[in-house]
Amino acid sequence: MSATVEKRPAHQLDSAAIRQQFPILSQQVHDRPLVFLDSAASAQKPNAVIDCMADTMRTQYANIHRGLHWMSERTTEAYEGVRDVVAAFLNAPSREEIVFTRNSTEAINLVAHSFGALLKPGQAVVISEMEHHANLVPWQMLRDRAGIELRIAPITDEGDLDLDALRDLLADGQVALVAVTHMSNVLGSVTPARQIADMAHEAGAQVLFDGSQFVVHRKTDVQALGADFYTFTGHKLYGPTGIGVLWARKALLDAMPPFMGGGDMISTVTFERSTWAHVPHKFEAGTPAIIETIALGAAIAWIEQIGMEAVAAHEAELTTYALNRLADVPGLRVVGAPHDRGGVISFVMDDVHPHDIATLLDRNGIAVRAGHHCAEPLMRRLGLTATARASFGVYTIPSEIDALAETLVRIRNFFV
Amino acid sequence: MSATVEKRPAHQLDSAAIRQQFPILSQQVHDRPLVFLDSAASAQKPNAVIDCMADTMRTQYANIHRGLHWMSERTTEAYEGVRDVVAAFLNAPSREEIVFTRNSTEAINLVAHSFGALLKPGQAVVISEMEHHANLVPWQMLRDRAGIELRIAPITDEGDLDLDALRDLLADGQVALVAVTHMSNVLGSVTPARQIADMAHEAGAQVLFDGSQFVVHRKTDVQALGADFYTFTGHKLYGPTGIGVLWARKALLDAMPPFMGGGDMISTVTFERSTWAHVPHKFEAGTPAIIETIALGAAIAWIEQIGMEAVAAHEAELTTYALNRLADVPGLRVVGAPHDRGGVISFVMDDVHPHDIATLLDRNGIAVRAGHHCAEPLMRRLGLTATARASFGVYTIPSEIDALAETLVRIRNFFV
Amino acid sequence: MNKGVDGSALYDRLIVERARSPLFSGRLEQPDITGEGKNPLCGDKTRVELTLDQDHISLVRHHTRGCAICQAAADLMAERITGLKPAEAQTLSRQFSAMLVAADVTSASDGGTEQPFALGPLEAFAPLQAHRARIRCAELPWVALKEALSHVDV
Amino acid sequence: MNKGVDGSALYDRLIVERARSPLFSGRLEQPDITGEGKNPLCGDKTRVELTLDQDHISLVRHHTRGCAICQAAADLMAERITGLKPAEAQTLSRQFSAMLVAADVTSASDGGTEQPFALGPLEAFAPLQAHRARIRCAELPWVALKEALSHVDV
Ligand SMILES: Cc1ncc(COP(=O)(O)O)c(C=O)c1O
Ligand SMILES: Cc1ncc(COP(=O)(O)O)c(C=O)c1O
Repeated sequence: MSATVEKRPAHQLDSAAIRQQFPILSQQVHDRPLVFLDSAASAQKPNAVIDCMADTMRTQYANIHRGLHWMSERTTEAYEGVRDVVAAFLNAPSREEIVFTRNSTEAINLVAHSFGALLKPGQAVVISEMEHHANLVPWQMLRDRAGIELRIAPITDEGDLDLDALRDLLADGQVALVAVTHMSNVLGSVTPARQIADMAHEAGAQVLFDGSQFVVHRKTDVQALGADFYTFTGHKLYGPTGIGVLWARKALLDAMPPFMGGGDMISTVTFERSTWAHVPHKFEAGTPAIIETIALGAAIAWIEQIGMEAVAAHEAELTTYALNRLADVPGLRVVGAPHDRGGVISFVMDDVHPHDIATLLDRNGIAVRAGHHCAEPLMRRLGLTATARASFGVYTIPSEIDALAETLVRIRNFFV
Repeated sequence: MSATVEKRPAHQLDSAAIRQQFPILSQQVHDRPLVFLDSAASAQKPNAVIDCMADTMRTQYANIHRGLHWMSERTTEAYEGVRDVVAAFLNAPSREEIVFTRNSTEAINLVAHSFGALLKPGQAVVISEMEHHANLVPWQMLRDRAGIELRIAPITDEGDLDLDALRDLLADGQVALVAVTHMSNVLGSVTPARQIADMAHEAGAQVLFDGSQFVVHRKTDVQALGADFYTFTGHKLYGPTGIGVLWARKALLDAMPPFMGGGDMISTVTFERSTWAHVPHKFEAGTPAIIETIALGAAIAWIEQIGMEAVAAHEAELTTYALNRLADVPGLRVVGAPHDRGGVISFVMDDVHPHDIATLLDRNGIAVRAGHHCAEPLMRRLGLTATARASFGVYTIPSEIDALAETLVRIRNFFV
Repeated sequence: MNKGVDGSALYDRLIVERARSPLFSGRLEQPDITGEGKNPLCGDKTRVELTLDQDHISLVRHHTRGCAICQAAADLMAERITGLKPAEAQTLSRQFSAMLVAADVTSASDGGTEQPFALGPLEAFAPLQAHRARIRCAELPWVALKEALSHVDV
Repeated sequence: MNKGVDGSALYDRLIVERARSPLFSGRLEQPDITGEGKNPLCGDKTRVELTLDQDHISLVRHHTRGCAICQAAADLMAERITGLKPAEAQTLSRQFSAMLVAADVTSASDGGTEQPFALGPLEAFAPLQAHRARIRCAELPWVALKEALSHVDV
């Protein structure tokens, strides 16, 4: 195996140092060292994040915004400071455009509810064939509630968004929003966001990118992308659970009615009528995920210290390496061959069900995901019911990919 | 001061041992030892909770429900195990009736959205004059969206719910839901939940109790209360932020449409139509606050090990002690005199604005809250714009109340 | 890394063989009762067809699309229930589930006094106790059986 | 616990006195311009009334319901801006805000070259730097002033 490791090209990350910052990576599973290839579902957490949460609770915590005392003021500063961190991370024009949500799913539901409230029956929303349920079900619910039309942009057999077909869907000028993934969690396809945005804008539509997968792997610049809405989720970005982000242009946020009602999102309240706080507070009802938001800031600071360019390079190399290694596994077929792929590879194997693959890998300490990956319509499009999926993080190393490939060969032998 | 401490009646809690489990309590603020009397806004976290979160991230973390590998299965078990813990904590008939939300605010919004969707124009929802905005604004939004009527049950001058007036509001049989606090976050009033539930049920209405404050202080039994919906929020219960609970009778949850759409809440998805998972999953879209839910379990286990009876006794004594001590502060007036009060005391002081009180207490290390406490309509009812509020937790000790009372006397002298 | 794949503890040879070459797969010309099981989470599906001879299950066939566990579970179930009375098959079903969650057999039954059956080859699935997420794969055929038996008075 | 309340660092004697006995509170018979400030978070309110003599602020009165900081800020603002040109008052306002957040005075200005004014007694509010949540109390009268001045060409 070490011979294999030598073959890989050099990259800038100090993997050994990075891995040491993830205590969970030294755990054993079924008496084997953990090989965690399920980061696309949720990433593991570095000490920087774990310690940030613990330190916050140990030394500087109170409810925020309405408190006049020291602990509350300091906690408010830490919480609000993360808006600046996130704004810089996305290159958003303004911190006021950053809305904290529970996860990407809530961010998209917020848009479906509040931007959706501005749509009129007959207007349309376009999504793609390769959306995660999080960017599909909310629009279905809006369709059924508000009488808008839901249009589905097809993908090519390679797993890329079919831009010609998208252009056709936009032609009648009825589309109010194009909501598509920035990177598929099944195929790894990175979508040509700028082109999509330009097409959408030409047709008078806004554009939302589900960045849940993308932000983890590459530098995101919402202005360069021409995005109107952008969402991501903290737990895939080495941050805690319970925290996600919606970015939207201020003019849109200003125009949208609130999603949930409660404390902190109001300006004044009487029984007759309430008025709303300014954005982003209008969209953050109740006590937010204070500790998790602060720790999301720590996660972003941590990854930016490594540098998104280095992360992208590392994962690109790993992905190429993995595609090569998997090509040698008899009977294995990688699903999709997109133009531009992030660190996610789905595959199937002749005669071996993805569930059996996942379970047998697990017996050998290797964690991958198997199933429909919350993308049932995509599975149907691919003529599959499930795939196995390996996905890579900043801590993934080539020897783990070797372990995956070698174990897959043995699994096939076991069944065939 | 020690003389004062001797006077207090004995109680069962070992305060010294409990305080040692809260690292933040040994912090200094403005060079004074922190006296934290703002637990009603959010409680501090014991080591049991801090360590649980850190340990989860260090040793046993992955995304849940859809994973077939060891880390995912173990994390799913830990997460789902908390449903049993919460069900036992509330004495709920079934674990399937426990829905995890971000906080109490989201829990109430969920009910306003999903139970609200079952209401017809002309039906009414009753809330009270002393609701937190979290239990007011969502119903206003429902009113404005769905044409239901919002009725306000008055309180007495003492700060108790006016049950006669409530009965009148229920008389025409149009009320579908009575949604009231189980304990006021401003006045400390504990409402006669069982009586309210009986009155509501007689009139054909369901009843929701906002237990955000109550569950922290006393044993909660949703069956004994006759509740139909019950909500609380983790961060006030010594747990993390980002996690709250909705309990509802299964028949209600079954009948209600989902709130948000996305992963985990579906059974099958096609572009044409999706079907929903069983409760409670129908109401939990996307990756939940996994780490926070697990830590909420730790918080509940921790408080139950102390015992809610001991907690209640401790806080009852402290509250009595505090009311006596504050009675000696010249110019100070405690707001409200409810029949049954939990560990929350709001007060005003002649000639000194609550904000100045809070800031000056803070300069002396003492954290209290000042403002409208997210209960503007209640402030208006009381003829005030703001109060100062001291609130007690399981770690509060009489010497902290002495410090509060003594400093208040000096603050008054400073201004008068 | 060791050389063999460590699946033997979980995937008994019997399971692998029955998944590869099932003995009871197919369809009956004239089934008396049928049932279906579906796992929307993974798309697995099984259809069970039975004939009843007086009060005994006389013939069983299954049509299963799924993982090895599910395939083998369907096939071994078909084998094991052939010849049983419907009520006996249901008891067995409960005992099989109880084994999978490593629960006491009697605690999973209704009355706590039902007669235990030998699980026999079905015990091959016992290692699933350590793989909770896969238990539903093994149970799917039994869900289908339950539906089928709901059409007869037990 | 020490015996005196440790507020002196924050609540300058001047602030306490002006809050208790303001010199510029009240209303003008015929104000030229007026402005209001409201803080919905705490219910504090202030109304500022001014007369202009040629291009100078000649008379100022305020009507304030709020905390000591807000009361004193209104009174000391009224005192300090009397006699200034509207543009000068606006510069002063920016410098006051800059002081509260402990920022460089010029960095808070538009052009970076405006002439610094002596804040004088207004410096009593400098300790608010350590109490961010209270800064808006001191700024509320200046918000009202800004509204008033928006009615004149500067
Ligand atoms: C009575 C009451 N209800 C609801 C809430 C809202 O809780 P959260 O902000 O955690 O949603 C609070 C606390 O702020 C409260 O005291
Ligand atoms: C592309 C994509 N969108 C949305 C989501 C939903 O993220 P979350 O579950 O954190 O809301 C995921 C992850 O599951 C994803 O991969």
